[in-house]
Amino acid sequence: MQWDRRAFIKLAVGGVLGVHASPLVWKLMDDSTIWTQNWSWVPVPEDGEVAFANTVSPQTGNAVQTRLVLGRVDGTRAIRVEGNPDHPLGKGGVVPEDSSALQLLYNDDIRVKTPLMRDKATGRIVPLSWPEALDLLSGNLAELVKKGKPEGIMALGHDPDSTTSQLLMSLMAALGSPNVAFTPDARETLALAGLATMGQTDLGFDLANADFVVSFGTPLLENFGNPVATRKAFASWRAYPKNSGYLAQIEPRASVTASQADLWLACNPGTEGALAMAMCAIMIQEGLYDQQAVGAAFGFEDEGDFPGFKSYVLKNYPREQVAAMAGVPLSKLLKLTLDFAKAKRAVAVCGPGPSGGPGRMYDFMAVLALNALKGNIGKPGGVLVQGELPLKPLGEASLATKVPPLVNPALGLDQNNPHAMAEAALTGKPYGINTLLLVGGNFMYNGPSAGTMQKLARQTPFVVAITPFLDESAAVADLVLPSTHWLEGWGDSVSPFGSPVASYGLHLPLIKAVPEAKDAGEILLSVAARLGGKPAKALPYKNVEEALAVRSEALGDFEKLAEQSYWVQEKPNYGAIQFNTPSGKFEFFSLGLFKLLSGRAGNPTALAQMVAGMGVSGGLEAAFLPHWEPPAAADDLGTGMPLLLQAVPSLRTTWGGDAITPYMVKVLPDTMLADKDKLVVEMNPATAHELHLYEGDMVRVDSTAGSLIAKVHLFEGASPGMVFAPVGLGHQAFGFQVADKGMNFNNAAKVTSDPMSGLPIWELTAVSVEKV
Amino acid sequence: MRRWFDDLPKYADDSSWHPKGVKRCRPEIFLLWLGLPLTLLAYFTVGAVLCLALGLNQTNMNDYFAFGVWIVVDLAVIALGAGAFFTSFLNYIVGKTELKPIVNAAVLIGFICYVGAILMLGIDIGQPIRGWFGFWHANVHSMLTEVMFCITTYAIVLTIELLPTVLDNKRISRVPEFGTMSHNLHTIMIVFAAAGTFLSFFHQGSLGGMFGVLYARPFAARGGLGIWPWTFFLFIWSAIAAGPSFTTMIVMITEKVSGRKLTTHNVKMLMGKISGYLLVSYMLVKSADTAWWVWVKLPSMGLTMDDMYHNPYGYWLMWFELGLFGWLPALMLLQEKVRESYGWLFLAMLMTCTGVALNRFIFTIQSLALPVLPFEKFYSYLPSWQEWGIASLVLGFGLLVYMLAYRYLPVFPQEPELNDK
Amino acid sequence: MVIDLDKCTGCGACSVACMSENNVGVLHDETDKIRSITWLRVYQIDNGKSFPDTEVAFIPRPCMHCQGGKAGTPGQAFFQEDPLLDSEAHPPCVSVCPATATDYDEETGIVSQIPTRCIGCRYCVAACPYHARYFNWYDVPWPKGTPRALSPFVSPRMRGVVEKCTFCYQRYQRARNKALVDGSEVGEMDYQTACTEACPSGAITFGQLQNPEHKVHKLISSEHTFRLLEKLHTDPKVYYMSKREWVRKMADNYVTRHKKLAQAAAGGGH
Amino acid sequence: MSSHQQGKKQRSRADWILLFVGLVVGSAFGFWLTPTILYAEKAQPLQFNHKLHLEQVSDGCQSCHFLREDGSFNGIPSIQSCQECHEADSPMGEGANEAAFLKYVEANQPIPWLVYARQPDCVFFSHAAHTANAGFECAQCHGDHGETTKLRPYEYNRITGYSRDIWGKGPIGLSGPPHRMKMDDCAKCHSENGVNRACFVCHK
Repeated sequence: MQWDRRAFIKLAVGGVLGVHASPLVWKLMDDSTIWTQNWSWVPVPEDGEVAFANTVSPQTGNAVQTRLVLGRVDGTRAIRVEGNPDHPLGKGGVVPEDSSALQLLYNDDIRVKTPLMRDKATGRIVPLSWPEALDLLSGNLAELVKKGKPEGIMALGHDPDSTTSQLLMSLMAALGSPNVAFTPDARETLALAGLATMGQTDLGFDLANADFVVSFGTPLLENFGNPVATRKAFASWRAYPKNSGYLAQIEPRASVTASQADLWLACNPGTEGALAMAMCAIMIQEGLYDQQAVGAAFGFEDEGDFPGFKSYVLKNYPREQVAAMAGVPLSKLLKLTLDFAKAKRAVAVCGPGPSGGPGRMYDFMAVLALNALKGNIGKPGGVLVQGELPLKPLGEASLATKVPPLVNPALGLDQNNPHAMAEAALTGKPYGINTLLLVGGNFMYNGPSAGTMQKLARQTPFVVAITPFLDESAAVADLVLPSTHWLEGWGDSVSPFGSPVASYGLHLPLIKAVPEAKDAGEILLSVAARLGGKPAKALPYKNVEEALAVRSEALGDFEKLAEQSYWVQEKPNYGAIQFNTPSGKFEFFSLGLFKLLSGRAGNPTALAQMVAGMGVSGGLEAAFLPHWEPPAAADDLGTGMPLLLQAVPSLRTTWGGDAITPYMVKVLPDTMLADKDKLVVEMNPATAHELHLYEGDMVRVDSTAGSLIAKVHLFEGASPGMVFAPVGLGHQAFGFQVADKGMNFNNAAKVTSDPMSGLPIWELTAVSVEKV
Repeated sequence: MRRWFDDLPKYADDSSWHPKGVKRCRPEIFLLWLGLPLTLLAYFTVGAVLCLALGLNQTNMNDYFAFGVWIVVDLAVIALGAGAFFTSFLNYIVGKTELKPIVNAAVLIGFICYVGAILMLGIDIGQPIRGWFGFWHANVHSMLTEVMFCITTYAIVLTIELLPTVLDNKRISRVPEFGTMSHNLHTIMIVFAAAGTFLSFFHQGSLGGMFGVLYARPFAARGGLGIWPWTFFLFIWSAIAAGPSFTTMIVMITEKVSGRKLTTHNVKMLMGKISGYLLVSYMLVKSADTAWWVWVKLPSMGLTMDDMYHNPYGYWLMWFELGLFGWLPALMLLQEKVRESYGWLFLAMLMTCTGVALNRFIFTIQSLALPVLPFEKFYSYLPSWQEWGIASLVLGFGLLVYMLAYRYLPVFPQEPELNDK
Repeated sequence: MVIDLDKCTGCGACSVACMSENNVGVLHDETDKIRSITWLRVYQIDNGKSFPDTEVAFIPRPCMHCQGGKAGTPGQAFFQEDPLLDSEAHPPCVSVCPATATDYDEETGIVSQIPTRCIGCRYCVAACPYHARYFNWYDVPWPKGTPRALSPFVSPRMRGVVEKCTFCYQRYQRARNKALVDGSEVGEMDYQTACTEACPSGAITFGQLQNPEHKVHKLISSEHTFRLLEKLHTDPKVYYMSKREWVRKMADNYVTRHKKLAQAAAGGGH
Repeated sequence: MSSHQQGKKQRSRADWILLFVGLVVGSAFGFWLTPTILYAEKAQPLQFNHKLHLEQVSDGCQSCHFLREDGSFNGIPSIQSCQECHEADSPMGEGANEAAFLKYVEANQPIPWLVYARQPDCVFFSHAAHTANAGFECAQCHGDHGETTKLRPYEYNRITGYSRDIWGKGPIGLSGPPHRMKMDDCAKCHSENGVNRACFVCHK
């Protein structure tokens, strides 16, 4: 044997073969494969016992349950938010916003974890302890009160009916500032219209029992009231083999509602109210109205000095003229009206516009008048008055909320229009603002004019944001206080818009993602306690739980209520309605409104001036009657702004409040967001052709309020002469999954005040569209 | 004083490794030539590292174009590499010994194509480390399983078939064991030729079957005529038609680049004739299949031909595949005159190969591009630079192996005699 | 599963509920729809008519869990006339998988997908005409803290593998566990998918198609019921209902179909 | 035959022996190295006497490891359930283990037990189906774990992080339960007993 190269090679080859004959190589191969099945960067969720806990989402008013996993090591985690199958309205259904809430809740990168302060000198953000933060805030408030300038405090909140907002109102009242406003909501408009015509604020539509529904521009099947309950009602009409309910939708776009409707009456933008009036006119002319119900009403026939609804409608809303003006075929309008009049349980529905704005009060009054002509008030499948929600008022707040005030700017700054309030503060007339308290609602994004709000924040010396998230409002704040997410803390919400029955929902701490966060209400209570004196007396509760227990006393045992988390009026109120109007009847002519305004004005001349100042175009004759006001945006048309911008609502986006979630972004169709996160706007091909625009072109949509950069999508279902843009996109916060996706509709929306109600509206905005 | 590099020319002198009786270029020129494949391989390496480390998001493939340029190249080179098995088959089994002068080249090219394809497939799958699941947990119903098994085993067969050529290297053959081995291998080569034919036949078919069995993808699903999936046979047929062309074409290119005659023109003409007759028969069957598909199969799925061709994947693809690069080269190759002319023969063969490669492109990309759901969007696809990098592996690897083989191995037995002067 | 398209409002609740049930991730750019993973995708279609006759509708598309053309194995099928002769189940995607990472469960009729077995060849993705199968082109970038919301009943996937709708099989497993402990059977309402539960319109009905006591059994005999791409003989287990003819027509290809209609439905086309 | 040729032949034979020697040495090396290189050991956070506990409880293994009402399985008991017997202020015995245990109780921290039988995340295993339905005894899969007086060191695979109990003790891994718990073992038993072998039965 020779030890040479060849011998060595043979030994080596043998060795290699030998190693392969052992399990080493094969096991290594197997294990490295198993390694790919267990990459350390792929999370492994911990198993555990499953439990369920009920709560009610304050964002949508829907009853949900969280599915909790009780992990031995990781503790209790919420893994799902599902519909609560026991809830009589939701029946287990859920909306995307709620079922994906955990994505925001658990995202450490976007939550406020401790109180934060912006260092005035350096602009740096520094963490504070809670006592420091509360001292800072209460010190600032106390100083303003001491200086005798409590009105320098402005507070903006979300949902005036929530306990948090009630506490906020009490605090502001105790401080002596009238400047509280809330996210504008169609509930206020319906309450005002109801008050003017029926003396009732809590109206609802009995959709589930109706067999004929005509909706005036409100996105019934996109986002209306409790979206789950509305869909359940809709689904009940779609029976087999024949539909059991008929849906007619009046609006300028082939929306989901329009498409799923049995009839889509495509009208010119903003003319829905005029069509309601024309339907009234046709019913009266054809004698198709409920003689008995109308006979029992006030203001139908002329009465003394007051013009009657009948003669006013017949004179001002002739069918041909309205049909032509609204751009709908008269035959269709006529058929719709006749079908409506003949249907057994027909109801006309008004509600928030596509942008989620509060809607137009006179349109609402016209729709209520149409229902009155149909004689469906208090009847199954008609307009109902909700049962009273037996909530105990929390101190002085009761005065502020029970009867929504008319908030027209002409009536002074004592109002509920955050936009008008911000504009007034910006001009410094009658005075400027020193401290801005943002309690939820993310006004810096939701606006309604995001630009105006941001300007206000920049101009205000001390901005405080109470928010669970590092959102757009936190970004402008000098002091950020971490509040709980609704799955983490105490709070409540009341009946959603248009619900036929009263309901109440609690939300309570089910899990804790941010240990430092406090309930927004509790922060207010702590501030009040620190301030002492009047505020401390006005807000005597230990914590929000106690305030909730006090408020909901009449609903039974609080612990039981909290476990169930909701209360719903058992049966709708059918039968005779008590009209709390001056006449004690349904008022086609609103005597209540007339009395209120003439009381303030003093004499008829001043009244006429006041009415004109409130933006009512029809003069004194029309001011107290349901009628149609042309949309303000129409005035801007033609001044280099040839198109009207309207929002596209969807449950895949949101209408303010909480932000859109990552999963919602994920399910956005490419008709809303496309091509690396670009906003998509819809235009009719004919309109686009006139502007030499093609599918996929990038454009700038300009209004006097601001602009949007977007991609054009040609959609046959879009009314010519209009641009439709999704609402709820374009956040600048909430992490990489949500931020910079499209653009914020509220940057371009021009906000005006609704005639008479004075609420902000931003349904239509005149814009120009230019290729970029 | 000797400097360290003074000896380099001596070491670099590799002439003792060159095949007997041939002349090869100087080592430094060869090194320069090597730069080309090495550059391509460097490009490949960049792409491969990116794809393996960051995932297949580095490509432009997506859920609609689940297969991309890699599969196209894979299918094309495997089809073109079919020259190996078919020439071996004709040479060893049918006994067409006239092909002997080109068999080595055919095997070499086949080897390059198959090994290149396997390497590329290793990157194409999302979990390369789990690649062996296809063997260990094989699903015997899957055409892809068949492809994986056959390609791998055939690559091994090709290696064995290539081995004698390697062992016949002037220096290697001096080792007595290798010499014996080479001799023994030569005598049993018919066994491997048979095995290779069997394996190759089936996986060429399986590759076609891969598309044919997609019965819910109307472009790919070809059936009727009593046999399903038809693509099984179409792919074999087209591969054996193009394979000889490709082999000959590469030989012709080598001749032009090296300036040396490598085989007699008769051999090339014979290869061309084989290609031509097979191509004509293939085109007949392919045309019949297309007609059946257009008039029977598609309407049964509620579709028409118009649904199948959207720009950029328009009708032009069909005319190019079936006409310009199908029937035309087929008819050209049938002409003795064409075959006699070096230039025309080359052109016809190039067109043949283009046609078959185009066919593989169409089956991969167009099958996937066509939305089946009537409300689906139509998308098109362009590979990313990383994908091209990986695809250039076949070329880089192929050039490298081919250049080394040409330089050191007796690939062309006729070369010494043809270049005697 | 039966989905009533006349009740569907395209709100995306099913899709979102599905993703939260099944630990689906969110990528940086989710507008890249051909790489975005949505087990249950809601397609929007329209009737292609011009204003004001335009109408849109929605088609939620989970995995169809095809029973397939009953073709047996492709191996056997070589010498068969067409894929419809054998009696075995043959979904388009299952037989193609080289690594047996997907199978058809004869007991439940559910087409599975095992990401840890998958080698990522994407052949099944190519085979599915419904685009119900999704490849993980990326590692999911879970933002800090969000893995806390992951369900332990579904294993999160790694990049480089295929995933798809499983009809929430984990819910069946849990229901079965409970039934085993109670000594009962898994009832119709004990096993419901996340999308079925979530749908606010109640447009989705889930149950055993062959069980005469289940609601779906009755629904599929309606004249308004149809399936997607029936002409391909994939034999899906997801049925749709609509009283609107144009919606029903949108489910399959028709030689006589007006071309423009199809193109308009594809979102304007390119 | 020339001597040159003969020498060559002998040489050749000796070389083949070398090849064989290499084969044996390489193979032995591989067998020796496999467990060493692949597995590491970790001690449990504290010791636990299963036998002792089993004597104290009334319901056997199920006293701590039971099926919940919803059919899911309560594997490792929570520290709260330990406290049903062990009280924080009155240690049971003097042992260092009890003291270590009480530290977890005081901090209300879960004990970071290392689970021998932990299957990977992609596995769905139903204890209900195997015990309540098929009537398995715990020991059929877990061996004599319940009879042990102390916890053996936890061995895990360095690459995959799996417990060695999954692969089994032997170098080739040819055993079955309770010494090994690979997929093949599950599949084998399922086929033998005619249980559904569809992927989703055991995978999630």
